[in-house]
Formats: sequence, structure tokens, C-alpha cells
Amino acid sequence: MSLIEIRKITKTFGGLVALKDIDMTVEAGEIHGLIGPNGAGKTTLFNVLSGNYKASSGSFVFDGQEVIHLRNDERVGLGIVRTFQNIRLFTSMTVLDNVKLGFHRRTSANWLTSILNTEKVRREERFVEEQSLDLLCKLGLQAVAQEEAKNLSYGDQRRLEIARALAMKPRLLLLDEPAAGLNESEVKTLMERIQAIRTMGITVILVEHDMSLLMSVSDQITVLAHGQKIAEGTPQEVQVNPRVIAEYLGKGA
Amino acid sequence: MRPQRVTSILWAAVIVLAAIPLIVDDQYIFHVLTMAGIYAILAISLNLLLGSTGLFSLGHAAFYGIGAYTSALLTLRLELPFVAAFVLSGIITALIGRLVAYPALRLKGIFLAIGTMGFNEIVRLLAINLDWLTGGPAGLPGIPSPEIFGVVISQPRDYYLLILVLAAATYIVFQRLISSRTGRALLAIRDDEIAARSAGIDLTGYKVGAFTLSTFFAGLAGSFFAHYLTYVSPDNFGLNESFAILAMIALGGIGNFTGSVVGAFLLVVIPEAFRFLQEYRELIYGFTIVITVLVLPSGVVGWYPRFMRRRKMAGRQALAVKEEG
Amino acid sequence: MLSVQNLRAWYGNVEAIHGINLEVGQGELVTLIGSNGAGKSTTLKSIVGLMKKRAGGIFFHDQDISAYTPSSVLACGIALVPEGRWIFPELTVEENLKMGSFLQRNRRAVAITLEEQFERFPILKERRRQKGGTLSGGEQQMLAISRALMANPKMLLLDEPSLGLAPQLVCNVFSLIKEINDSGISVLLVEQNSTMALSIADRGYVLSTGKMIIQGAAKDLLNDPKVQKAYLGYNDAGEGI
Amino acid sequence: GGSQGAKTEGDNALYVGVAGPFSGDGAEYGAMWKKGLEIAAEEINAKGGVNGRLIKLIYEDSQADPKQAASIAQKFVKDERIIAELGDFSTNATWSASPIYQKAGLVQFAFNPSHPELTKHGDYVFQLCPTQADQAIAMANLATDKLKAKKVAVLYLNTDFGKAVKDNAVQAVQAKQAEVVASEAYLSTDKDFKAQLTKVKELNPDVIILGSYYTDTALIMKQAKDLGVKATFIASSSVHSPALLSLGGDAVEGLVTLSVFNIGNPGETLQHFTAKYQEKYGASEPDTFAVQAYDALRLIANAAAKSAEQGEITRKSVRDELAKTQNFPAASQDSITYSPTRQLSQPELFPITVKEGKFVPYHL
Amino acid sequence: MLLQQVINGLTLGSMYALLAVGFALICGILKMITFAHGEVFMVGAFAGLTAIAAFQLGPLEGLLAAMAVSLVLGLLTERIAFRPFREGSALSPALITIGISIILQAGVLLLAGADTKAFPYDIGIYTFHLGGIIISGIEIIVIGLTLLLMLALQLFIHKTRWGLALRATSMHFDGAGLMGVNTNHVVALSFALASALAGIAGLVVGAYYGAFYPRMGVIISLKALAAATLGGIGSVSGAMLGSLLLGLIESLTVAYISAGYRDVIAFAILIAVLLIRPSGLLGRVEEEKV
Ligand SMILES: Nc1ncnc2c1ncn2[C@@H]1O[C@H](COP(=O)(O)OP(=O)(O)OP(=O)(O)O)[C@@H](O)[C@H]1O
Ligand SMILES: Nc1ncnc2c1ncn2[C@@H]1O[C@H](COP(=O)(O)OP(=O)(O)OP(=O)(O)O)[C@@H](O)[C@H]1O
Ligand SMILES: [Mg+2]
Ligand SMILES: [Mg+2]
Repeated sequence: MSLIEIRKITKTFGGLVALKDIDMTVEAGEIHGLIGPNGAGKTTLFNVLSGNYKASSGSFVFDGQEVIHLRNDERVGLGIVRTFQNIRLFTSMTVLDNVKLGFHRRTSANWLTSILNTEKVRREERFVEEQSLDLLCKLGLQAVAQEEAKNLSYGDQRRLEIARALAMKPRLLLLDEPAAGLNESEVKTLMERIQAIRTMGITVILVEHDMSLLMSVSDQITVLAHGQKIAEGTPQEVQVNPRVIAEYLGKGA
Repeated sequence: MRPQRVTSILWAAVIVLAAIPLIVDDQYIFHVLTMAGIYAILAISLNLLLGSTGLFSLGHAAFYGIGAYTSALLTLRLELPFVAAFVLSGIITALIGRLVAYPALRLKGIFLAIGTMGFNEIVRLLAINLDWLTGGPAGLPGIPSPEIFGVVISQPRDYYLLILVLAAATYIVFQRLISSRTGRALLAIRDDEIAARSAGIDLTGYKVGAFTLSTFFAGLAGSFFAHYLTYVSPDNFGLNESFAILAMIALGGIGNFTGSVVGAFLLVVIPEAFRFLQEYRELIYGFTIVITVLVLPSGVVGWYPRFMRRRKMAGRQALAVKEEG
Repeated sequence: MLSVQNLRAWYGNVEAIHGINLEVGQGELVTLIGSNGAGKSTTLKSIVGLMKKRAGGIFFHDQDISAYTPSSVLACGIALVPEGRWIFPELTVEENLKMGSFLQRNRRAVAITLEEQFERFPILKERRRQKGGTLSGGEQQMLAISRALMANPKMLLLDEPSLGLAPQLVCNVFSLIKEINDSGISVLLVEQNSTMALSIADRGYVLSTGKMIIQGAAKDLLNDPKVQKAYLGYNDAGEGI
Repeated sequence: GGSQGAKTEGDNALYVGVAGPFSGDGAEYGAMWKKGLEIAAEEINAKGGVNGRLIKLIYEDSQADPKQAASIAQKFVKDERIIAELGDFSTNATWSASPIYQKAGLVQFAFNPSHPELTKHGDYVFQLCPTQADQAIAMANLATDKLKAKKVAVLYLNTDFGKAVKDNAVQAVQAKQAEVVASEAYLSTDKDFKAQLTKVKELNPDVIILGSYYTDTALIMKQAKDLGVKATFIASSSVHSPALLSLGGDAVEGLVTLSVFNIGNPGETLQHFTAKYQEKYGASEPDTFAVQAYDALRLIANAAAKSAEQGEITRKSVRDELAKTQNFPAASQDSITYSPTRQLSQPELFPITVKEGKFVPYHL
Repeated sequence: MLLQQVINGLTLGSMYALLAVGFALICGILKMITFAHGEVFMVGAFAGLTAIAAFQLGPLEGLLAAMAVSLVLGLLTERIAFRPFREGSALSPALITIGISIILQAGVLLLAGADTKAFPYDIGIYTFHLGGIIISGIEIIVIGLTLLLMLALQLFIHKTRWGLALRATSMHFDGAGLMGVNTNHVVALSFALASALAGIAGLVVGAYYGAFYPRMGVIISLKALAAATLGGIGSVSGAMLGSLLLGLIESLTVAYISAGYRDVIAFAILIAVLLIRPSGLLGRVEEEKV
């Protein structure tokens, strides 16, 4: 049984069919590339998988469990975590708090214990603080931990988003164009980072327009166009697929 | 500000306030401070919705009224002791707040504001119309003074000390909450609902929770008010009251609980202090609101840390330039 | 004709454009390419005055327009087809087009321009009473371009006109852009689809994280391995960056 | 304000606090109070004040808001110069302050509200207006006995005042075997009564009893006229004001009300007051609110003068003397005597009607 | 009686409509709320009344005066309360307008006094009897004038260049700017229209009830806001629909349920409608694209 089984996912907006009968299988520990021209429906598929959008129809089995009717936040509890194409940080909160929020599902303080500030809550809070700082160090953000997130540079914001996602202890990580707006060296470290993430046992689905990045890290690739799957296979297979070249890669390939 | 510093400033403030009766013995001053204390609780609790969670609720006075009437009825009709009525009115108000929250949260932005305004009017009009329950337009007089474990509170000074304890407790509760996991989740919801959901935060659960806690304290404030004036009537809980609480929050700084206390204090004291201006008093009140929002958009208290931060930043930039050069 | 000198722009405190230079000559078709988030849209938005915080010189016909509002930039003759199209969803196609010539007070002149546009885009004529928001992506893109032409601009700025379009529509759009350019209107084209863009353009610029990294004749850029490395990238997947 | 509270040397005036609506929804009634109070104070002071001490008024604007009334009460109570308080306007505002005045032992002379139980909070609370129990019953009797009404409708302001009118009138009408076909409430902020009036008109009552103030009454009768309502209107004493005539125009022709003061055969005090009023404020006639305010301050001054005769003027002595008031010649009632419940012992009401744009005594 | 109540409701609704379209214009363009609209209405009413009473003008000149004063006041409000906060939260303008409304009420109370003032012209003279229903002359004036103004507004919005710009601005603020529209002028224009209508409404309502007083704008503006919300804030036709509906609901509640519960039911219906259609009857629902 694969970790992720997506069957016949369809998503419509009014009359617009953004996704039509998408099937996709992802094995545990895999890095799965998802490509396609602008407007192909990649982000929409992410939204459906993460629970931001309700699928019009179809099924999403995660680790043997049907999760298609679960809410977004409930799926996070199962380890389905995403980043956003248009970065969405908690802009008026500090960098540290942004990462701490990643621990939300992994901690248990409730309204009452928060107010009582019990020993357990304090212990938990210390744990979150340590772990968050640790994560920030790993991503090289420790110096800006007390800055408001909106004051970060674009590259730092991207890294913070990944730090927050990792704090959620994902089993499946959906990365939506993480390299967008990064310079070459940043892209290079990102690539290493994605590989490191894989070694942590996290399955990744990666949407990326940066082909050098995508082709080198992906085990499998699915290609969408106009809301439909037009190809899938290894990077080598996909790169020479004439339909993919025509629809996406362009004749220059 | 660091939590430790907040706590030490808080304790210093409470000690100073608690010492007031040693210095002055003036019923009127106690009365004004007592009213400020009630409004501090109201402003802090509404600030949790408005400032921390980003819910534009304009019906807080309705919950204040529900608390007041509940407590009045529990003591007058069921002859419950004050302590029981006080706690129960908080709980009952919170339950109603919870009930209102579920549908209300479908509304966004100004629609939520208008919906809650409508709710406020409905509650006031029901208080006028449901004579058999609420005493109708004449209200419910003769509410007993609080009796806490055998000690009867009836002097303005005693009321003042009691509300001081309650307001300080409220402040601590909300301040603790907001710096905890729960509070962080609320702030995240205010910043970006979609990102918050994607961080695993149950939006409805937290919003309803915020409504529940906020209305719980509004109910407590209402109960205290009822037993303080020993009289409740529908006039006390109209939209004007909701607007006044809103103004206190804005004056002190949206999302800032210390600010809410300061705002409540200022907007209770300023109109009292300007009583001698007679008809011009309302003008002063209006101008206070307009000018504060224009000049200090982040409030009297919010302004201070921001100003300091700006200076700190300027300093840091100057340093950076030096290093480069 | 258009000259951008040392342009910088900020979103809040974040600098998105770090001082770029760019020229578009009379009747030229120039393309600006670069990866996602490189600052292409920000550049166009700065030119037409949509960016609140910007610095540097922008000259149009030697006139400094760097402090102009969008309205006065348009009055000078520069029209922008924005990223995301910015169609007015509840207005009909015809009303959307009329908004394009808002600065033209003469109703007769507007009617004439409208007819010209309908001739160019028969599909829009068919849909003239339909609400803009209900058009398909391709139709919306045509509407956006057509609306910009309603202002009779001397220069057209296009921000990813092929975005969200089916490949054959993409071809149509590109030949349309060429046609517009041939009719004497200067064009500054921002594109993701760089191969297509470079194949119709006279000259090209490559932008990366807010800095201009390469510029030159379109033909040269098309075959420049540096461009492919910086932007297209996939050719050297094996080398590993 | 400590300086305000302290007795200052040389100022031995007698201070009277006034708490009422000088802004907000009831501001126009507060403005009328001021007119009556000013005349009373001037008169008393012109005669050398009380026992050589001038009367001074301290106005505080409560907006008839219970919460503010309580604040003002605390303020007045601690101001030792104040010997009595006048106000508030509504029962709500009065009641919210009553416990404070009562506990401090300062007279709360709520001369305006007419709630039958207004004075129940204690022996420092006094009333001047005939209660709604008295007024409404008199109105009902007028309808059933003199006008021989078989069907009566009641339209009332949804406050304690209006409700008291309604409750008592309905009871009294039914006691006389007449039918109450409708009783419709409205809010103090309402200005549109057409829906209520259309409904009432359908039921075809002979008499419509109003529990309203004069502004509402003028609007109600204008709209009734537009709708062609034919019934006779009987309203409570609060409508006796020239403002009713100017606002209502010919629509209020034929309105009957029971005034608290006798315009047909005015006593000496009333004549005197009317003259003063017209001299000071122009041609128009005084209204209920001004007349009662005038009486209220004079009653306080009288009680103070009486206590001065006995010894010192204290808050307590003022209360005691006020409670003992007997046959005091007033403008509203020819003679005022207080009952043990600190209400008028035998209030007299004077039927008047609007005829040719004027209030005239009503005779059948 | 039903028909008569319908007429009553329509008259009331027409008066709400004159204010409600103002809310629709302002909230539609700026997505922000004003609490000073009722006072713009009230000040207009007093301006008209003063013009008529003090300068012996006719009712039409009075209307012009009311319009002019309200218009200026509306533009001032926009400058003080809205322009500085275009991008910020809707809370600041809400608060400032609350402050402004307090100031205006207090100001008029000081200048004009607290007493309710009558309208110097008698306009209730004509009444028409139509088979048991009675319609007064002023009712016809109120409904007629409202219809006329609404028609003019609709024509302006749908047939003129600036009307088009106004609609476009409400749909896409920056987009309209890009088309060469001076969006500041459009915002000012919508405030001017809203306020001028409020001024007219002020004098008309004051004359209709024959009562002018400083707090005359408080309740009617709250109702108009409710009506605009009911119809879908931002939609001018929605505001009209909402107003007429609210007027009808009110008079029918009084007729068939109870006067005391009139506003309870009116607000309950408002909330119920919002729960079913969170953007009102004719409002647009926008799904946020992630
Ligand atoms: N909330 C929405 N409402 C209406 N249409 C939507 C919505 N979200 C997405 N769409 C449409 O669905 C289609 C697919 O969009 P999507 O964002 O998934 O594309 P994508 O493959 O991620 O493209 P890109 O590479 O540009 O990010 C587009 O036509 C888009 O306009
Ligand atoms: N409204 C905004 N607020 C804050 N940052 C922004 C905003 N719009 C763009 N940015 C940032 O500015 C930088 C440049 O963005 P821009 O939209 O100009 O890129 P682009 O080259 O047009 O990319 P794309 O190909 O995705 O359209 C990016 O880092 C982007 O995240
Ligand atoms: Mg995408
Ligand atoms: Mg772009």
C-alpha cells in the first residue's frame, strides 16, 4: 500500500473545471515532482490535498485512511503539511512565534491550563521554545528570531515558511514553488535541504518551475495541464515526453 | 515587553491602587474608580475578540447586560448568594455567547459588526419587552449588595477593593492566555486565517472559545455592576455602551490589554473630570476619540513601545552604516 | 522612448527591485524575463505608478514620470495589461472596454475605438453584453489587452499575457502582440514563457531577484547558455548547480 | 475635586444639585427644567435667599442615564454644601441613584417621574408629580364617564412611565365595563406611528388614551389626522406644553389632557410664575416641566427656611421639613401637602383641551 | 388595512432608502463603515430648516441648502476619517466616525437647543382616499421624491462615465486607477452623493414628521445601515430593496404581531438573512483564492 493514493479528484469553480479526475500515487519517502504550465491546477491540487479547498469529488487516502472529508487543521494533525506559493506568514508576529505556531498540533495546552499556567504548560512551552530556536538555527534564521515576519527579506520569508512547516512534524510535505524568488545559491541550499528532508523520512510533493531543481531531486514526476494529468514517470521519461514538451517545457527542450 | 516586567509593573500598579483608600477617603473617587474597573474588565474581554482574534464584534454591551440581569434574577428570584450568582451569571452569559458565536462567525468584517449590533439591539429590546422576566422598562431594583463569605460589601471603598481584585485577576487571565499556546493561535487567526488553518489551528473552535471567554468576563462585569448599583434597567446596555467599550480599546491600543485598562480609566475619568463643562462635555468626549485615533492610531499605550522600537531601529541602522563605512 | 534608470522599489520594508536600468526604443518590442518573484511585475507596476514606495528615474519621451500617478502615466500614453488581468467582474465586456478609454471624454471617439477593438477581437463583440467575470481565462486575457488598447497608447506594457492560456491561445496572443507592435506601438513584454517571448522580441532583459543580470538582442539571448542556466535551467540538470 | 467639596469661607450659600437630561434623548425636557429652576432661584435670591443665604444650583447632565445618575449621586452626596438634590427625569435614572442618596441621607426630590412606587427606596426620596395611578385612572374615568366611551385604545411609550399609564388606564377602563380594543407600545426613539395607528383605526375606538410626552403626542396626532382617525385623544399631564401646540399645529385640536396646574382658574403663584416666565422667555406659556421644576426648588427653599427657624439647616432637617410640608401654595397645585409616602396627598388634576391652538379648560 | 400598512411600510422604507444607498456607496467603494451618516443627515435637516426659517426661503431652496451643507460635511468626513486609513483596518474610520457623530450631535444641541422643532410649512393638506386607503400629500412627496432620486442615481451609475468609474472602482480599486480614474475623486464623489442624499433625506424626514432634533439621525441611520446590509452592502439596488423590505417588515410586524417586537423582528430577520447569505440579498460572495 502506498502512502498516498489519490483517486479521481475533481475540483470545479462555478463553471471552471480546475482539476478533472486526477489519479496519483506517491510512495512513502519519495520526492514527487508536480509540474505543468501556469493555471494547470497544481496549486489547486495542493489546496485539495491540504484541505484548503473541498474537492468536488474524488478520494484521498493517506496511509490507509480516507481523509478527503477532514478539515484542513485535522489533516495537519495527521502530518499533511503545506507551504504556499504566495508566502503566507503571520506577518505581524515574530519569527520565533511563527515557528512556535508550527508546534500547535504537537502541544496540548488548552484554554484552562493556559490561564492556570500549569507546570505541564510551562514545560511544554520550554520545549517548544527550545525546539523552535533549534529549527531557526538549522535554517540560519536565529539572528532574526525576534523580528516581525513582515520585515524579513523574501528569501528569509521562504525559509521561515519551511521552518514552520517542519515544526509541524510532517509526514507528507507539500512544497508549492519553494524556489520562486530565490537566487542561485539559495536554490542550491534549498535543494540540499529538500534532500535532507527526505532523509528525515518525510514524503514530499514538490511543485516547481525551476527544472534544474525539480529534475535533480524528484524520484517521480506528474505533469498536469488544463486540470488533467498528461504524463507521469521518472524525470528522464517526462523530459522526453512529446506532450510535456509541447504543453510545458517548450520547443527549446 | 517581557512577561516578567509586565508582571512586576502590574503588581506595582495594583499595590498603588490598593493603597489609595489609605490616602483618600472619598466616595465619589471610589465610585469613579469602581466604574473604571468594571469597564476595564469589559474592555479587556472585548479586546480579546477585537484585538487578539480580529473579530469585529460590536455587541459586547448585550453580554454585559445579560450578565447583569442574570445575576439580578438569580439573587432576587432564586435568592442565591452573591458568589453563586456571580459565577453563574458568568457561566450563563458565556453559554449564550457560545450559542451566538456559532452563527455569528459565518459573518466577516463589517457584516459581523452589523450582525452583532443587531444582536445588541435585540437583547435591549427583549429586556424592555419581557416584563415577566426582566421587570420591563422599569428594570429590577433592590438587588442585594454582595456578601462574600459573610462579609457584606456595601461601602464604596469595599466595592472598589473588590473590583480592583477582579480587574487585576481578569488582566492576569488574559495576559497569561495571550502569551500561551492558545493566545498564539488566536493571534495567528487574526493575522491570516488560511495560514492558521494550515498550521493545524481549528478556526471555529478557537473563535468560539474566544467568544466564550470574552462573554464570560462580560457576564462577570455585568453581575458586579448589578450588585454595585443594586439596580439594573435596559438603558444601561444599549449600543452606545458597546461603542464606548470599543472607544476605550482604541484609545488604549487595539490588541493591548494594558491599553484597555488605561483606555477604560481615561474614558471613565475624562467625562467625569469635564463635568464642569456641562454641555460641552460631550464635545470633549467626541474630540478625545477623534484626535486619539488620528494622532495615536495604535493607542496611548501602543504608542510607547512603538516609539521606543523606532528609536532602537534607528540606532541599529546608524550602527550598520558605521560598520559598512 | 522609455528609459528606466536605477529603479528601486519596496513592499513595506522589503526591497523587491534593487536598482535596475532598462530602455525601450520607439516602435521596439522588448521583453523582460525572469523567474517567479524576480520583480518583473514590480518593475511594470513601478513604471505606471502603482508602487507606493519607489525610487530612481523613469523617463518617457525625456519627460520624468517617476512621480506620476497611474492616471497621469496613462495620459502620457503608457498602458499596462496587469498580471491577473484586473477585469471588472460585474461590468459587461463593453463597459470594461469603455473603462479603458476613461480619459477620452469624446463619446464619438470612444465609439470608434470600440468598433476597432471589436474588429480585432470578434469574440469580444459576440460577448459584449456578458459580465467580465464570467469569461474564460483566454477571453479575459483578450479583454484585458483590448481594454488597454482602448486608451490608444503609444506604449503597451504587458505582464504575462500568456498566463493561464492554452498553448494554441498562447500562440495567438503572441502573434497579436507582434501585430500590435507592427502597428507602431512600442511594447514591453513580461513573460514566463521566455522562449516564445524572445522569439518575437527585438531585445530582451533577464531579471533575477530584483537585479538585471543579462541584456541583449533577443536572438542572442535565445541561444545564450547563460540565460538558460539562469532561467530556463532544465538543460543542464545533469551538471548539478 | 477636593476644593469643590470643601466649605469655602465667605460662601455660605445653600447649594441644590440638579441631575437631569441636559443632553441626549431627553435634553429638551431638561432645558424646560432649567427655565423653571432659574426663575425660582432668582425669585428666592431676590428676596434675600433663605435665612440670608443665597440658593445656588449645581447642574449635572445625567442624560437620564442610570449609570451617570449614580455617578452624579456620588458626587452630590460628598459635596457637603449640597442640601438637597432635584431629579432625575426618568424612573430608571432616579432609581439607580436612590440607594446612594438614601444611604447618605440627602433628599432626592424626583419631581418629574410619576411612577406610583417611585419613592419606595426610602424616606429621602420625594415625588411631586401626581402618580400614574392617579393620572391614568382620572383619564380612564374621563373617557368612560364624561365621553361615554365604549371602546378605548391605549398607545404608550414603552418606558416605566408609559407602561404605568397603560396598566392603570386599562384596569380602570375595564372596571367601567368599557372595552380596551388595543394597547400598543412604542419606543422613545420612534417617530413613525402609522402602523400602530392604522391598526387602531381599524378597531374604531371612541377614545385613544396616550401615555406619551408632548413631542410624541404631536407626531401621533398629526399622523392620526393624516390617516383619518376620528377618536378623541386623552393624554397624561406631560403633554401640557406650548411645544405641543407648535409641533402639532391643528392636528392636536381637541386633545384632552389632565394638567397638573390649573390654567382656567390660576392661583396666585401660578399667575405670578406665568408672568415671570413670559417676561423672561418671551410670549409662550410655561409647561408642566417648567412649572414642576419651579415648585420643586421653592419647596426645597421652604423646607430649608423652616429648618432655619428650628435651628441649623442640615440635609436631615431639610428632609424632615419637606416631609412635613402642608398647604404650601404652589404653581402646579394650589396647595401641596405631603403624604407619609412622600407623594402628593391629594393631587388635583385639571382637565384641559386644545381649542383654536390654545390650551383651555375642558368642560363637557 | 393590509394595503394601508403596505403604504405605511413603503413610505418608511423610502426614507430608509435615501440613507441606505449612502451606506451602499460608501461601504461599496471603501469596504469600510461610517457611523456619522446619521449626523450628516441630521445636520442637513437643520441646515435646511434654518435656511427656511431664518432666511424665509422656500422648501426647494431649503432642500438645496440641506444638500450643500451635508455634502460639504460628507467630504470633510472622508478627509478626516477615511483617507488617512485607506489601507488600514476598518476599525479606525469606524471609531473616528463615532467620535464625529458625538461631536455633531453635541454641536447642534449647543447651537440649536434641545427642543424639537417643527417644520414651518404645512404639507399635510392633501389627502387622497382610494377605496378605504388614505394617502397623504406628503407621503406621495416622500415616495415620489425617493423614487425620482433613486432613478436619477441609477441613471447616473449606469449611464454616465463617472457612474461607470464608480462601479469599476468598487470592484477593483487599483484596476480603476490603472484605467486613468482618479480614485480619490471617485471616493469623494461617492461621499458627496451619499451625503447629498442624506441631506435631502434629513429635510424630507424632518418635514414629514414635523420634528427636527439633534438625535434625529441616530435610529434612522441604524435602520438604514441594517437595510443596506440586508440588501447586500455595496449594492445600490440592494440598499433600495433592503430598505423597502425593512419598512414593510416593520409595519407588518406592528400590524400583525406587536409594536414592542417590531425592531426585535426587524433585526432578527436581518441576522437570519445574513446567516443564509452572508453578504446580503444582492451582495457578492467572493471566495478567497489561496
Ligand atoms: N478560488 C478560485 N476561484 C476561481 N478559480 C480558481 C480559484 N483557484 C484557482 N482557480 C483557477 O483554477 C485554475 C488552476 O489554478 P492553479 O492556481 O491551481 O494553477 P497552478 O497550476 O498552480 O498555476 P501556477 O503555476 O501559475 O501556480 C486557474 O484557472 C485558476 O484561475
Ligand atoms: N503585494 C506584495 N507585498 C509584498 N511583497 C510582494 C508583493 N507583491 C510582490 N511581492 C514580492 O516582490 C518580489 C517581486 O515580485 P513580482 O511580483 O514583481 O515578481 P515577478 O517577477 O512578477 O514574479 P511572477 O513571475 O511570479 O509574476 C517577490 O519577492 C514578491 O514576493
Ligand atoms: Mg500555483
Ligand atoms: Mg509577475
